Amino acid sequence: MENLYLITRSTFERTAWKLAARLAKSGDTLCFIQDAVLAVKGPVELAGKLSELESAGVTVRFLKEDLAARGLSAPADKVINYDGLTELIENAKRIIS
Amino acid sequence: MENLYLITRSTFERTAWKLAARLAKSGDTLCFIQDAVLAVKGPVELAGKLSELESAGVTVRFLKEDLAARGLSAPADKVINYDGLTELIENAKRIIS
Amino acid sequence: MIIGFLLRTGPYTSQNVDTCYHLAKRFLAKGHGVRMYLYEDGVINLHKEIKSPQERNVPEMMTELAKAGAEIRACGTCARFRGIRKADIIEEAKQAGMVVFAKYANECDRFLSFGF
Amino acid sequence: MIIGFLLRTGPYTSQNVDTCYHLAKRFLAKGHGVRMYLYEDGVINLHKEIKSPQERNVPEMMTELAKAGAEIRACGTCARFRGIRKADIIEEAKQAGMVVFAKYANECDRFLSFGF
Amino acid sequence: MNESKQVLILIRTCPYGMASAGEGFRAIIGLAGMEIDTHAVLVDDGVLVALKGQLPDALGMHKLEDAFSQLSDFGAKLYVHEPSLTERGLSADDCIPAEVLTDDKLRELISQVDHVITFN
Amino acid sequence: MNESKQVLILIRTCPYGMASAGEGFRAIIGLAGMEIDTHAVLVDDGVLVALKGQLPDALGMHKLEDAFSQLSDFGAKLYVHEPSLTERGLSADDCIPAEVLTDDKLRELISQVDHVITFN
Repeated sequence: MENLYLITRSTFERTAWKLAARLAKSGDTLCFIQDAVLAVKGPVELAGKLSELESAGVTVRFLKEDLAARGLSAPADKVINYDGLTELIENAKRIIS
Repeated sequence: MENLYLITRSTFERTAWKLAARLAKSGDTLCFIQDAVLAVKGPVELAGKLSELESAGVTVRFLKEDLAARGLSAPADKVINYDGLTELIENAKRIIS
Repeated sequence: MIIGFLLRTGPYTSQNVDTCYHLAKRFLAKGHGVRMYLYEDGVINLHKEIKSPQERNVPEMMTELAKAGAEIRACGTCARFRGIRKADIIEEAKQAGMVVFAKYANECDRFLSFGF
Repeated sequence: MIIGFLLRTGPYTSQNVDTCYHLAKRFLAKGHGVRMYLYEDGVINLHKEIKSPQERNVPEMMTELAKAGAEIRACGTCARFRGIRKADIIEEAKQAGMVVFAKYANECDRFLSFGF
Repeated sequence: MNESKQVLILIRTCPYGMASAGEGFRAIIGLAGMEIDTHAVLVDDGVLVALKGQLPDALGMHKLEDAFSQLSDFGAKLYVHEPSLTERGLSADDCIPAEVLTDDKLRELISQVDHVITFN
Repeated sequence: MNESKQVLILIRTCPYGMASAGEGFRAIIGLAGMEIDTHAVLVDDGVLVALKGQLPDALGMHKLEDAFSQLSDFGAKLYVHEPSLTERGLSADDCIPAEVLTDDKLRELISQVDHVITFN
């Protein structure tokens, strides 16, 4: 993996996710943690952008512990736990948060 | 004045201004201070919303000291200084920030 | 008129404390009462050991407000969660529980809140 | 591999310190090195006077990481701006200047930053 | 002191990432415990505080769903803002019991209280 | 220690409301002073840091425009993200001297550095 974009803040209240979505390219990963796991609920423009990015070869992941804390869920194949996030970080060339 | 909405965070990075814009009604005031003075630069949807609110009887103000600090400006009739903000607070029934 | 402030952020991190200072100073000069309840990181604004060379000194600004008549109280629980002891707080202010926050809400004619 | 962290937020205000703890613990268990530079409000996470009844204790979590091999340093300037003295910091960590932050940037294979 | 003031606490933030919702809870019960009429309104990301099924144990944090479920025991009243729920694909059925507020109802509630204190 | 790493500091926040831009400045000169190749990129609200004509005296704060103008003296390089300027109705002419980056140029710069450290 080239770049791991780690998004921590709510995708509704903050716009940090937009910079990641703008810069991410094939081979990069977008990982939503902390309040950013709200990404599973939108906003609408985010959902469209994520499908677009995935078609372009960007991987999308959500942190299990942060989803569970907030009573949220995501498709099983996109959920990783802390151990998985540790591996993402090991395998990334650089991390952008 | 009924309600004074005091908006402190960037209108680009945060969405706090949207709740104020949604709830404000004739007789209310929206005052942008701190990083929220960036409202003079947008985003686009904010500019439209502000004109709409002003037509509906909502007053819009920007804090002079916070504009100046950031090298920004607003139409003179919409700019107040700290003394003016003090008066807005005295004259408001309640303040929502 | 009595003006209340709830301040939830700390010094040298957010501009909130500066905004509160500039407003409170003007309210006091106009003869209003000022009550300030410092909550969460807000309690750090009262730390008398703060050293701020070449920068405005926030606990001195708070002291100035208190000397001009502002009543300033810091949430004791928030202070303990941040390692702040009673003796760390400027003499002109005190720790106080939520009872005082409720008292301020009751006696103030206007109430402002500053958070994240 | 050596993993670096820049942590800019304090305890009981933001989840950042918890995220750093959970990740650092796992990196250490896998045999990696961990360097943590605490900046701005991040320095408060090391305050040994923090009392947190019925809640996780953040300075104890930091102590646990340090004992497991993490090197933890706090920006001295940030500490002084928040009233934190050298003696207030857990024994397993230290104050250090930007020279150490630069050293960490140089020696780490991965670097994570957590802010507001 | 005159009759007690009425206070509306507005919680705008998602739980756990920042402590705002939890600290807002302490403020609500602090006010309500002193016989102040306290209205706790969850709006924007704050509606997540009411979402059922929270499991924050792995984060070592207390479950805010349970805390806010007990507000009526302290004499405070809980509300959720309907448009904020809808915007997040949620409905009142997903939430702990709370009065659902439209924009108009929220405006009306605001006009009845003395102070609005926000937890951003 | 091997050859020095290259570091990109990404500043995303408006000056003065939060200390992030000012503290980011201290981090940049701290790195550059230790002979680390340091690239300071202003993006999103961070582009306001470069806007000419800042007068923060009334707030009792230091002028970040002046601080960032001196970055080259410390051996660090300053960039502004063009789409972020445009989105805010600004252009490079409104700013202190800095290299203007398109999305592609920013992606390229990121691909050349070892670490990206963000001041959100």
